[in-house]
Amino acid sequence: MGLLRYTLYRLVQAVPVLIGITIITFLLANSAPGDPVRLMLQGQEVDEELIQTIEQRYGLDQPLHERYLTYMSGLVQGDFGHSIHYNEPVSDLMWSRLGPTLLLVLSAYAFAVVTAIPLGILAATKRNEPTDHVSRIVALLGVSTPSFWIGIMLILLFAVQLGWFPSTGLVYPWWGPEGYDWIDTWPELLYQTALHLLLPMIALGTLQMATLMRVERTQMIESLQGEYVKLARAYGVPERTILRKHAFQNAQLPIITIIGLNLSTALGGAVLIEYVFNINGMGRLFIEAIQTLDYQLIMGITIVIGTMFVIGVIITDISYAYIDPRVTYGEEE
Amino acid sequence: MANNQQVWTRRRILASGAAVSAAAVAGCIGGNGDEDEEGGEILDPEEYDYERDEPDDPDAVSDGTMVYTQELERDEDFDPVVSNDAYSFQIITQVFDGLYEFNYDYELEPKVAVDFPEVERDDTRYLYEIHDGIEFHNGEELTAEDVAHSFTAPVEEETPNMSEFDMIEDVEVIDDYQLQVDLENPYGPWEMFNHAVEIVPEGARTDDREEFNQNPIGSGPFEWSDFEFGEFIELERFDDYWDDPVPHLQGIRFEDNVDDASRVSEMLSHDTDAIGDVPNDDWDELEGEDDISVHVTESPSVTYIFFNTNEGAGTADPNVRRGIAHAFSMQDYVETYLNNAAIPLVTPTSRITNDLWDFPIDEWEEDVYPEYDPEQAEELLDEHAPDDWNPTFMAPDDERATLAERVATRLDEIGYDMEVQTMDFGAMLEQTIYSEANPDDYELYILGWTGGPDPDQYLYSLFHESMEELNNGHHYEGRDDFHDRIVEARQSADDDEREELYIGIIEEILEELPALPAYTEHNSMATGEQIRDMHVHPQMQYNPNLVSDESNVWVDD
Amino acid sequence: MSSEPLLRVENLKTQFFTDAGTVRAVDGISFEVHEGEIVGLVGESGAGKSVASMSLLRLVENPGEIVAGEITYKGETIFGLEEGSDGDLREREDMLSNEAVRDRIRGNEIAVIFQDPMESLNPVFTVGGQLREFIELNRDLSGAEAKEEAIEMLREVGIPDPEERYEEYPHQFSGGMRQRVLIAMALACEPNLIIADEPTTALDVTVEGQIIDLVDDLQEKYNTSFIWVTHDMGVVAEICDRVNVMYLGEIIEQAPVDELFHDTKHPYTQALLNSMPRPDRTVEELEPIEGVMPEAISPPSGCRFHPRCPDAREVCQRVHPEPKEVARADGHPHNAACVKHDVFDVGYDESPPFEEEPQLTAGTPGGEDGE
Amino acid sequence: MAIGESQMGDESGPSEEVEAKFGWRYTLKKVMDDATARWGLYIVAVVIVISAYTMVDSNLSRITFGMVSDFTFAEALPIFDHPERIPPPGEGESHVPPAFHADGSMAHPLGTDADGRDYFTRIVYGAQVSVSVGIVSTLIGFVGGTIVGAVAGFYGGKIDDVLMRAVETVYAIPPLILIIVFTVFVSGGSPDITYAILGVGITFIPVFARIIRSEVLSIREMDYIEAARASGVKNRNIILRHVIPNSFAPVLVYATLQIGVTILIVAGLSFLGYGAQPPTPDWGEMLNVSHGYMHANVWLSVWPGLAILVTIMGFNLFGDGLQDALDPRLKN
Repeated sequence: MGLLRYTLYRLVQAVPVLIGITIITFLLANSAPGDPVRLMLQGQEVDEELIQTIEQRYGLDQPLHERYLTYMSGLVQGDFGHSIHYNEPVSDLMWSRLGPTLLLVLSAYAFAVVTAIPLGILAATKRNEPTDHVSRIVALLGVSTPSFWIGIMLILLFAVQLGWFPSTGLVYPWWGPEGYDWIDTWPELLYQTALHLLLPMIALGTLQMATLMRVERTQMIESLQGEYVKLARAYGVPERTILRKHAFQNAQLPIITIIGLNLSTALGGAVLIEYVFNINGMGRLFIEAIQTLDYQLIMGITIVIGTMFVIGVIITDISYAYIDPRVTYGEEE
Repeated sequence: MANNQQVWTRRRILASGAAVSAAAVAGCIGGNGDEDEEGGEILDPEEYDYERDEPDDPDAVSDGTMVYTQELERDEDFDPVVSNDAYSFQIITQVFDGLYEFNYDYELEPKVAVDFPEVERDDTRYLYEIHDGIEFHNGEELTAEDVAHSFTAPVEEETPNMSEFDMIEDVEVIDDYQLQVDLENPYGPWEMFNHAVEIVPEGARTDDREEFNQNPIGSGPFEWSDFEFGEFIELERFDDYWDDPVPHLQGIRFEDNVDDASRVSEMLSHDTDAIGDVPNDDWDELEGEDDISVHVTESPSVTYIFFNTNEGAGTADPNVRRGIAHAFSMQDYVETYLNNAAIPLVTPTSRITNDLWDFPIDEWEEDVYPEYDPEQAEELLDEHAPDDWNPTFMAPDDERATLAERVATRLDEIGYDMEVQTMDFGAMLEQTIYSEANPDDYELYILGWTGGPDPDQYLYSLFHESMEELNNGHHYEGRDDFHDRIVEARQSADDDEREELYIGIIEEILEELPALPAYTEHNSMATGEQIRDMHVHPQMQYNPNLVSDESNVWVDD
Repeated sequence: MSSEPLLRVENLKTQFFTDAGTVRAVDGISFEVHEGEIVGLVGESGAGKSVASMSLLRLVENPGEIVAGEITYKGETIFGLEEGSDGDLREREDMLSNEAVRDRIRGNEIAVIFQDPMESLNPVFTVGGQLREFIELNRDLSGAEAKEEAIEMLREVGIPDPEERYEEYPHQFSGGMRQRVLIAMALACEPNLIIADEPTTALDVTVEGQIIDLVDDLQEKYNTSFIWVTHDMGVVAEICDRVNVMYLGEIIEQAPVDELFHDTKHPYTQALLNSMPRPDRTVEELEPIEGVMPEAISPPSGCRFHPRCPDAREVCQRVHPEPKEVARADGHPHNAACVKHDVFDVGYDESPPFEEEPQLTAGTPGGEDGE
Repeated sequence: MAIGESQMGDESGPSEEVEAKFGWRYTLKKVMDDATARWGLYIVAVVIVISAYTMVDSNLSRITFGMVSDFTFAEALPIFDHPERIPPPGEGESHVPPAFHADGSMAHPLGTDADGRDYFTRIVYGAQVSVSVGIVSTLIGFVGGTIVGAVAGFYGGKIDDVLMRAVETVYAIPPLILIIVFTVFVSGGSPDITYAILGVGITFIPVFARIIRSEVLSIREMDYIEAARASGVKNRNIILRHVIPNSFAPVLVYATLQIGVTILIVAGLSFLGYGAQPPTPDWGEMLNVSHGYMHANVWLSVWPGLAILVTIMGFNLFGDGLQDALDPRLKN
């Protein structure tokens, strides 16, 4: 029940931020010299009335604040406006691109968590032993290497040279085997999905993995020095139980927070990775939108991605609260 | 389409390195053309020829399918009346038949038409007869009505394609298999280009144009199977195809990958069976793979450096233009940058066009075309260029920008400070050809153009005053009757007369240099070894050219 | 007093091997704990009390290590070395394995109460859960029984409506309450010996009082032995039967509590006593101990206390005294490690007063020297 | 009762001692003591020296086509070509492989690019862009963040709420995306490194603001601030004289680490073509260009990547070391 109230509390808290996102995006999109439509239509010799019809359609003849209100009133009804370049509703365009990005980002996270936490714990327990040093070096390299460069190198090595993995694109499980005339069964489909996902997943996940690993290590070390661990030892609790239960849970708290906050790096990285691996996700849609200065589309994507981040953070906060009883009793900050 | 002009631009003005093309001789690398592929050496498609590669047992290969990766995204418009980007058209040409179709020599041959038209009324009336018993994929028969509709719809509906048919005065259906097309006045390019219309079923199309655009019905060798917007298109062999040969290929899937490197990765890792447009620098790599073959052909795509000839611009003086032209080496640029993808060009018309019209190219190359000669450049500029002159050179942010940088570097070496502004393609068009050509804005810009077999397709569009601020921004006034001669040439159907006029016009252009012809790009494609009898077609929209009298692609497992 | 002590520690040495050098945290201490008595282990922080008590459970964290001595509990060897044929030391056969110590000794034989009740409980588990876990672990009870026991124990240590509190989290408990929980934890495992490591230091005085009373009662009720580690002579006076005073890793005086208070034999103990208010004596002013305890990494030569000792003489700096029996009080020896006692006979009286850098001798309280 | 305790010396040092330890010499010494941190320091030093050198150099010769012919150290040193100058026809060969390669030559240790420019030179000059971008934009974020954070933290209440909401908002949009949108629109469709720097800087204000704020919140309560308040010192002065200086150390650490992040992001930005523009020798931009040759000449993609990797690693190592030195608590 405390948890429920906390959840609501966080949701309410998020509202101003979400509104803020729309404001920032809107202001940026309209900060361009000349109005966005003319900016985007540059390169096409279009007669005045066409421009004017478009301008009216997007209410560009009205003052800024009124335009914002118009935009918002559309937004609350799920209307993100209309892409001038694709001549499609922005929401439709984004909807079809949401899946791949989510698939990519989530799997990258899965990869990061699954590798980082054991390695971090290992490093913490084997502190200052070779294993520790190795894992620290890995982590260091991880946080220092541009994800897109990792991607390029992975493609060159594993796709082009060795030919083990496909170099581009994804296979979407939600299309089902019937979506691909070269795939017959579900297992095959999932196998293909995994195969296509692996390289981009690693490229995007490495940074996350490295960051988490560093934190996990320090947290475990701190946690293992905690009094409650001493106590558990003094009462004859086996080391394994101590690791898995007493030390572990506490160490995870900061990890959860970090996972939430790093979502922004991950979503940003998705843009690069989708570009390098030619994945039809939000990221590439964003690049295309930017290239064509399709401002309604750009606003839509930015807002959606911002929202994804906020939601992600809320989710992590809640699971934090779930693990750490202290939070729900108004001790956050 | 939200804005025609953009698509239109995309069709003709080269938005990227990818060329819409045609050629006199198509070829497959790995044929018995002599190959010396040392870097620097410029590849010449004419050195390659190919022979057919037919399966021993056609039935055995009748279930082959392939994936083809296009080099640019489609606009996903598949109604030939409306559609106007080469990459949607690559699907359209599989699904529809044309009244006439280009062969590998880029000459039109009858397809739906039984033969070439009878011409009457001083070259303004064309009589067409079409085959009977041609069926659309929906079972309806293809009649003269449909052909008429295909001719008139673009103008009636003011689609982006109207400019190709707006010289039509009237179309009259004589009976199911005959029709008559009247032009307002004689139109030179008509028989060479414009009457190669793709034929749509009037009934099915007019029922629901939106639906037809996303789920087209033609009479072509392949029919619509599956389509995911922005993702892929799957076509299947139309087994009741009326014409011979029927495709070996059972089905084909079109995807796209705009990123050169990643597209090549796909090919190298065989994630796809074929890719369009082999990037210049990956040529050797792909050709080196023994399970990949590379195909190339010339194209009617020409890239120029245009000069702002408006009064007040430093480049208003032809001597200055010539000086700049002498300052750098086009040859060197093509060698280091496009040795596999393009070939230097001395005329404003493409090589193919030149061959079809046998223009005196060698002469021009010898006498008029300015070659690399720093001394002369310095001389000319010192004499004619304004004092403390720093011209602006605008280029789109692709490989063409590096040409601009080279020009600037060379000029810099002889003491002229030129600023290169590279920008987004659209932004550049905005600031050059769609601008008033204010001398303060720019002196030079680079742009490519895709013409056709007829010189008019270059000279009228790029040099006639009516096309100022539409296709060109050089604002060249020309000697006495320059512009009249261009119109005169297009409105004549007498080839000798036209050729003479064009030679004059081209020579003036080469002497006055409102534009410096740079190079013509090739059409290329790479395929896995299992894909057989594939030959890249001169007409970009025909690629991959899956079935014709001259080739019939099959898969060899 | 029963002849065979519950716990015997002989010449225990625990050292920390740091890159700065070897820290002799515990340097050869010996003491005993008998059935049902509360033994105090007193000294300033850094004297090695806690390390000593952790050593008893073999819970010294590296770089620390027990390097010598013998710990016998109920005849079982918790720690013991012997000289191997090759001359270097190795663990004795009869020494309990790590598992044995973990499973048989820790918790169910010897339990611990730590100094900081705030930190000692795991914030992410319910108080009850933690209690139950330890009970289950150390007494073969089913989960349900363990829970009952836990609740019972909470009531025992005076936590109101334990059923509800059982489900609550540490942060919902006050410091005193948490300490009670820890005590409950210790008792619930029904050990014979409880090591209370400064259990009241973190609490404020009133609570401290309550806790001490609580322990007193429970100790009588369960007749559990205690090792009470503290720096606070006051607490010692209140509950300990016998006291061991530690200084810099060594026990410098051990005696029954009254004996110690009334007939103090070591200047350091004296100093400790002087530094605290005492109901039984009225002092004109409290006398803080001079100087700071040296680092155990480089202990002074001779008597380790001599640099701070008001009675220091030349000899103190040369001779290192082991604790010797200097008196007897009702069957218990009163040991002290100070050469001023005749049993040592190293010529203390002849030796000239010890001179050192001024800041150490300066302000030496008067009236001490010629005692 | 605790008297005894408090009077008996306690070796855990009181906070003044720690304060006293925040001296540059001390910090530096601590950093140098730590092997890894030392390496970090070396790398950072080298990179900074190089960029300083090339910056002076390129300003002498104004690396636009301005005055390539002018004297440049680069040209004085035989190993350096001009980083942007395209060799004239005949001279200079494109796609020369690195020296260790069979067809390589010591003349071009890392080979040449498509234009036949010496890649080593371009890599070296690339340091300048990356580092100055990293430092300048971090500085912007640092200063901006300090002001916002200090004000928010010190005054609290409404101001704090508003500022922090704003901060959270900016924080919610992934930097890369926010920066691209910023650069593209503010530059009116023709992005450029200066917009990128500005964008990155502004985007990172929130990040710094947060830390400063929390620091301020803790410091605000400290006695000497109370004292200052009581003795009627103006708030602004309190912030400037007491609060900011004291919250400096942790933020400094963060800034160092942040430089790495910034370089990473700007690399991505340029890779997509919204940061440095050709022919500027910027590592990200070079990766962008070389992406087109990734099959033809993989080395063009390898070197800039490695350069970025090493540089960022340097800043990270150094930052970690600094952290350990300044904030012993975190040292394990």
